[in-house]
Amino acid sequence: MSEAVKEAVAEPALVAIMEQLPKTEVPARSPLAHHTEVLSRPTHENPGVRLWENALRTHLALRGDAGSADFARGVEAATGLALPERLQCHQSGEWALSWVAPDEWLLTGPGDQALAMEMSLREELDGHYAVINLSGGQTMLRLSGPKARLVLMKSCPYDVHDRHFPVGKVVTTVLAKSQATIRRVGEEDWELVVRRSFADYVWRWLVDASQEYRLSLGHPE
Amino acid sequence: MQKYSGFGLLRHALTYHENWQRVWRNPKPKKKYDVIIVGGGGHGLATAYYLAKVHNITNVAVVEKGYLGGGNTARNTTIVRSNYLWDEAALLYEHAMKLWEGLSQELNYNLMFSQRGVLNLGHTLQDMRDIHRRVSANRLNGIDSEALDTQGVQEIVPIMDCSANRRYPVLGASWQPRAGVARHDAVAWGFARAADAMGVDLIQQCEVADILTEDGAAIGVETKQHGAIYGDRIGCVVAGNSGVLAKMAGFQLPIESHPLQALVSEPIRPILDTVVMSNHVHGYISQSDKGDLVIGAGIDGYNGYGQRGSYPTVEHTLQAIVEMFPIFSRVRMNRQWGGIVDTCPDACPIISDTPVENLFFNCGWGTGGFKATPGSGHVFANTLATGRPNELAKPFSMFRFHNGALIDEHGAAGVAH
Amino acid sequence: MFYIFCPYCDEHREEEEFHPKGQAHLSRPADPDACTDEEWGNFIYFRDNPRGIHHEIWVHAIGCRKFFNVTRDTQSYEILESYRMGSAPRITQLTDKQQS
Amino acid sequence: MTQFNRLDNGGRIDRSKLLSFEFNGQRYKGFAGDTLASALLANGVDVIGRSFKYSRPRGIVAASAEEPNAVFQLGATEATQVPNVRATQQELFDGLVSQPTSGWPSLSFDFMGVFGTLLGRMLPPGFYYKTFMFPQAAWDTYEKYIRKAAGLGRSPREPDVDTYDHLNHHTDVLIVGAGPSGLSAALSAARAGARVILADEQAEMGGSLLDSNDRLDDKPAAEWVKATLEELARYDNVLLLPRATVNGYHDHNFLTIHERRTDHRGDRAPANLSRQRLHRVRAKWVVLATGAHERPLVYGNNDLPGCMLASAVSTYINRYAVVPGSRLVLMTTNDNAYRTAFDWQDAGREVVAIVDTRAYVTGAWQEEAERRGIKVLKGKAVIEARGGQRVTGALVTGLTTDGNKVAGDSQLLRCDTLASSGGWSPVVHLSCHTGSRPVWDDDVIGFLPGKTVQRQLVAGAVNGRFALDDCLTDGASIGAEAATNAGFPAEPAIVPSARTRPETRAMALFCIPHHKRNSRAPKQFVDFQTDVTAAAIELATREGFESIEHIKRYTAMGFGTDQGKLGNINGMAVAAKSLNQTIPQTGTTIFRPNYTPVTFGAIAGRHCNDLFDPMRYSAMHEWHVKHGAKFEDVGQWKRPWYFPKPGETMQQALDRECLATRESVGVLDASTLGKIDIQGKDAREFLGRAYTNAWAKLPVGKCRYGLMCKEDGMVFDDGVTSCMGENHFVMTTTTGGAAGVLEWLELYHQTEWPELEVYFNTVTDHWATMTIAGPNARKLLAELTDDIDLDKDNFKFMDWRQGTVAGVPARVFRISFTGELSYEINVQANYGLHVWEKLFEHGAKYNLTPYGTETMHILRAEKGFIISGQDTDGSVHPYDLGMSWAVKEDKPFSFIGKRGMKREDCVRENRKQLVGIKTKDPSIVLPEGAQAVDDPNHPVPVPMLGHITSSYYSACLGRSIAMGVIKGGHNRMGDTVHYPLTDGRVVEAEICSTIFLDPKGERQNV
Repeated sequence: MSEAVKEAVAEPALVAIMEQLPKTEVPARSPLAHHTEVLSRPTHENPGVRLWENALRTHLALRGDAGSADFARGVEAATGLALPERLQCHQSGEWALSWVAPDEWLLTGPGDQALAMEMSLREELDGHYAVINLSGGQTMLRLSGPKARLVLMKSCPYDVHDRHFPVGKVVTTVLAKSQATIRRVGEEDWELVVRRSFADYVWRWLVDASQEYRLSLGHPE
Repeated sequence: MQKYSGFGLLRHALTYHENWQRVWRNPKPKKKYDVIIVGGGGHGLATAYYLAKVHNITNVAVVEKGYLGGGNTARNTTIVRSNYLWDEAALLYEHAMKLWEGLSQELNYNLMFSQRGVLNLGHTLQDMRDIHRRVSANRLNGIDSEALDTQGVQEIVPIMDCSANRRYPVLGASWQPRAGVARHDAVAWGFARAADAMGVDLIQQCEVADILTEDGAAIGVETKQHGAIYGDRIGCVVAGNSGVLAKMAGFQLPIESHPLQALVSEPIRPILDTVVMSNHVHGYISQSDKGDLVIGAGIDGYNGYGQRGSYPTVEHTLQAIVEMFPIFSRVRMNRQWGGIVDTCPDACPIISDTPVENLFFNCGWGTGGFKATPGSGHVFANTLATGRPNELAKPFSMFRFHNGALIDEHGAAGVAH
Repeated sequence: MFYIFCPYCDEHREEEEFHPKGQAHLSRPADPDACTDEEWGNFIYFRDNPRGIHHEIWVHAIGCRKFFNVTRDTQSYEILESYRMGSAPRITQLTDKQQS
Repeated sequence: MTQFNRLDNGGRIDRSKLLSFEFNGQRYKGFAGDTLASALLANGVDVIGRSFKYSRPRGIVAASAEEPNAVFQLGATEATQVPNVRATQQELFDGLVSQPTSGWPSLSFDFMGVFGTLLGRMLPPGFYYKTFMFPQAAWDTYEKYIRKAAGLGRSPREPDVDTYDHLNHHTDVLIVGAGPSGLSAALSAARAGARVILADEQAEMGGSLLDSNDRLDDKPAAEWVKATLEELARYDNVLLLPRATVNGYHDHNFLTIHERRTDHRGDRAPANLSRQRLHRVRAKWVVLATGAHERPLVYGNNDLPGCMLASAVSTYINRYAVVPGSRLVLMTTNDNAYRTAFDWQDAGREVVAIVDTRAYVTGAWQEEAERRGIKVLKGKAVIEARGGQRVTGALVTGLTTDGNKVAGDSQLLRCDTLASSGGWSPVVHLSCHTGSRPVWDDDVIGFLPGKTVQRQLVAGAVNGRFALDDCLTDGASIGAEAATNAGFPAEPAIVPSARTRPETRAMALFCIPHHKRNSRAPKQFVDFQTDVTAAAIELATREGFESIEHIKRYTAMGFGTDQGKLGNINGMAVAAKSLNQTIPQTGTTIFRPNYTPVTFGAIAGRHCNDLFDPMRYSAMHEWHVKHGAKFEDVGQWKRPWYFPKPGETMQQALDRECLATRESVGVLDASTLGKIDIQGKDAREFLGRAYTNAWAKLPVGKCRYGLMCKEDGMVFDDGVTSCMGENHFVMTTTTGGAAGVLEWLELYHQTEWPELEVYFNTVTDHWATMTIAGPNARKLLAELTDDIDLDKDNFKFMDWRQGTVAGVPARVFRISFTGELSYEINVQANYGLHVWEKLFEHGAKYNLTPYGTETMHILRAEKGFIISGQDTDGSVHPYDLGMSWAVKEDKPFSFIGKRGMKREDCVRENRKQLVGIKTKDPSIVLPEGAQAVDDPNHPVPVPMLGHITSSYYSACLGRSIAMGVIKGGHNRMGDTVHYPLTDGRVVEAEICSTIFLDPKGERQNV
């Protein structure tokens, strides 16, 4: 832990900040472990759809005033990412910063970096802003393949056509009877951030919707 | 009034049905009436009927902007029940229930009132608490009502999936055997025919453009087709337009008008002989004598006068029906439509005097108006005849929304009417 | 099903993402304790409920979570504008074209 | 059986694929490309059903969606039964099994038929309103018999074996109908690069072009269709949807398309393929190219098998190579129908005569008839059909020129097929769905789409442009207009020319007069499926049902599964005539979704069975399942209700869980409670406005319970909120209330107090929360943490601390919902299961017992803690609950609910107030919901005092306990009240304090 972190965690400040990861070897369990653990190898040679969980990532909600130059500067200083415009996502390396609302962004990155990132944000920002650690409350699904878009069309009322949902766009919308923050990371590659308690339902829904497209479960390699 | 009977039918058959009389006249409006009823729906016509029958006030006009019974009377899912939670509502609806029983004979018009029973399902522990609460209140109010467990429900509706592996298993239900359905159009026509026979003027295609007042008191209505019509007392019974009429008279109501959708399947052979309602999975269903499955659900959340709602409401309703009755999955939906329901914050109606003297409103029945038709007309006729609400009507004053004496029936009302 | 323009996402979205929240431009009395029962009742219960132009609040519940205003014809269901909280509607009556 | 009506060549069927199918128990043969209807006609099957009221024999009338009679039961197995399938729309597949939906015991002999003819005259419209009334009780009995006659097909008795799904689309241009107009519209729009969806209800696209022998640029029209479809298929911006009916047009250009993906392939869908799909389409612009339906003419016995629509006859000949008879009489009011006689003759069968209702008509069509040697009888009409099970003759009589009366004497023409055409009705259904009223057009002799606020264009026949050339050019330009409007500048596609014969003006005639008045003439059917006759409509008007809506409802006209596609206009014409007014004066015709019926399953989609509604799980859910938990549905959450051991009853399990907790230590999975992270310098101020109690001085490190009310002063949620930092709080809400509370906080923040600097975010799912409660809770926790000082004076009740539990960073809240020494451990959810399991590793020696929601309810009830939503119902304020301690009246800001709870009715005496209830007999547990009365012997209605909100058997106290509301209860301590139960027992009970255990609260302060 950096000195700053030690302090912050030590004396009660304006906000409570905490290292939420165990120092010792404690097994973490993702919300979809019960599905992903039992996965067989990819079930098809050239699947139309691949689905896997990108588990145990850092998820930080970032709140602040998009109009404030200081805020934008601070965020960029801390994350190396410019504050994205509405419905856009900026990515560099492991970190991605997605627009969620006029005063809210979702910052995702390596699972072990949550506190460090929160601290550097808090070091860079002041005034009215907030950082909320959601790493345990959300998980990330990846949906890819030539038929992935059709699976999304079965699941979401939002227009996912190339002309309307180009790579780099991010949208929070209805997914079946739950919701997801959906980001197009590549032509045939989508990222879905869903709430933990709904993850099992969303997973079962997507698996069902993919049946007719030769679904392959698990990370492609 | 020409008497209807099987023999009459036979007699007319011999003359090729060429001599049937008109069911009601088509009168030109007089200049002045003792009472003007705005709105020729079931409630308005019932009000006119009871004014004439109970209070001997026959110098009455019913002005209807369209055709008789063309509003929610023609658009509801015809369910009749009285198992409401709060005393005030329960007594009002039970009053209506008692009038329903025998009404066909009284009106000499077969309303096809069929007391085939209504089930209100419970799917959660809290549902069951509410059901027991309502059932025990009903019984103490003299309303037939039973609480059933899963087994009991399954016995009444063998084709429903009551197994524990559903998403929201059926834990039980409240059951009112005397509840049921009636033929909605017949109710309007039956009251209209009887009221007309007693001298009430039913004036169709006559739209009210303004409420005429003289120093704070209503004296008549200005109509688009027939100009001014004067009346000593004016009763507005215009579900779906109450807010508009109130605005004419210069006041607001605690009412929002929402779309309420319903749908029917194609006619199929009889398979469901009771009414099943579920607030929790959000749908209700019965089967008409024609064989249609008559299905409805909750209102749309926005204000709307379009007699249309949003499609997802229909989807959710049919998801609920298929969840309760997986065997209906291959049955097909024939038609959907929408009504306009005037909803009050406490899901109870307004039967009330207003800030304008001699002007009375009967509105805000939300999704529950049809079942109350005779009761509503009966108490409103009394209000119009005496100028003040009777014991049954008193609690439903619009001014309860000022002093806070609401009658919160959302629990019992919810989706299911 | 409505297609609603969210003035914060700057896009049309399906009605399924929104919740209607009733009549817009009602503000909570500055001093509730000074209100009569009638005034308070009017504030919490009594509404315009017009047939025609209606200014109403919607929230982009499954989306940006922002509340905003919509001007809608409650007869034709045509949405005439969406505008942010705190701003005033541009449309307050139907044009002849919209009369239906 | 041979297909003796099948031509040796021609048609679009594949004679190399012979299919066998079953109808009414008999086996028949047909070809790939047939519909069930064309195959039956090919086999010469005349009678396919019985009419529902008069039980008359009925045959196939039409060739597509408007067919009223050929409505069958399909399905080879119980689970695959489908009621009311229109044979004209069902593609034939090998092994298809179908049954008539009416007619018993057999179609040819039907004793209902006999009954029908005898009593038919007893059944005028509305007859049931006029009888079956006496005696009062008897309706139930009558009704049973009436219901027996109800319905067409039957529902399956087994759950569906197939699945259905949805597909959401957004498109620039949706074109409805792939006939000449739709196809040319698609070309224009597609070439401009717009996203185009072209949907058509038939298996093959091409519409009327496939039904005729028209030529385009002197080539068979089918060739242009083929070329056009091939071009469209090449564009990736075009989606072609055959077998897909656009059945609903909703607001803001949202349309639903019902695609039958596998109904043509067999009885049930192949694995992994949904049987049907509902496309949910949001279109920038919609082009309706829905065409028109031919109107039959209304005449005596016009429902006899062999009476058909002229265009249908042509369709069967040209498309299916089926000639449904040998001797044709054609009655028409227009030139267009002449083609049917020509097609018939070209098929090598005899045309007896063309009966043209127009007295003076000469033109290309009449010349062609003459050239072909076909007799044309002008100014005449068929006033009645003759025959028993099938047409054997047509009675032809002269007409006055206005067509209102018969003139001259009659002749009987022998024939077995009687085709009629009264002109064409534009298919305006979809344009009506959004509330737009169609408008009558005297030139078109039909209704056209009316004014609409939708972004809708119409092309071709639906727009009253019936000539093929017009349809093609109209389609091309409308398609271009739609694409341009949608932002894709487009030129109208060049379309081929179809030099069709010019047509002379048609005659506006609907119901053919008879020598007798309609009431005495042979039945003249207007709506076949509902058995509505011209006489019935006249009777309705005679009885005063003058609005078309009244007439429809009184006679049931238009209420069949065909929604009156054939009959509505004729019916209005009959009504108009008998009311002495024009059709537009009589009213307009309104249609509602669906255009044709849609399977429930398709509308439900995949939202059924396991996917009906989300099941929300906590991080410890697997453990609960493994340990035999019974679950309770709370909102969408699956919460452990109780953990029975093998052989235990529920009560035994609850007693064990309660005692273990009170005597040693128990643990509850509290993860589902809503948690809202609140940050910002005004967070504290906001809490003060949202909660009824005080928050100004709550120090960092402390927790406080709070009540929330709506503006009406009624409690709607509650929970503990903790001060994490000067500008940072975490609020907890009820499990069910979480989403509502967050939206409610945002509502006030965004609409009322935007100046307050505060942010709200849900962290419900982020934290796994486990509550350990009981005298040994501290000992247990001490074994799992080394960095939290658990000393009772350093870590007090209502404090929270940060530290490590079982190696995992945690926030520990010393709060209690059980009245025991209690710690609520919060860790990041990914570690929840680990910590939970560690608790049990160390807890074994303390008999650590997992408990569920039911034990939680009992333990809190012993302490008199309320559960919002169970002990409250939106009609009680904090004072009713006896919780004045949770209301701070003198806060500077008038908090939400303060004014509301001061209203006249909220401060009156005798409100229902929450109290404790002790039954005199401690072994009796009152049912929740039971109503209290003072005098159980009072006659009904019995005045009630209030109901039991919570009631349990308390193992710790060895007796039952309950809470409930009682009118003026707070001043009635010690009084006796009575609870009459539904089983007849009356239970005596005493009003007492809600706190049954440890009133001083010592147990939680150890």
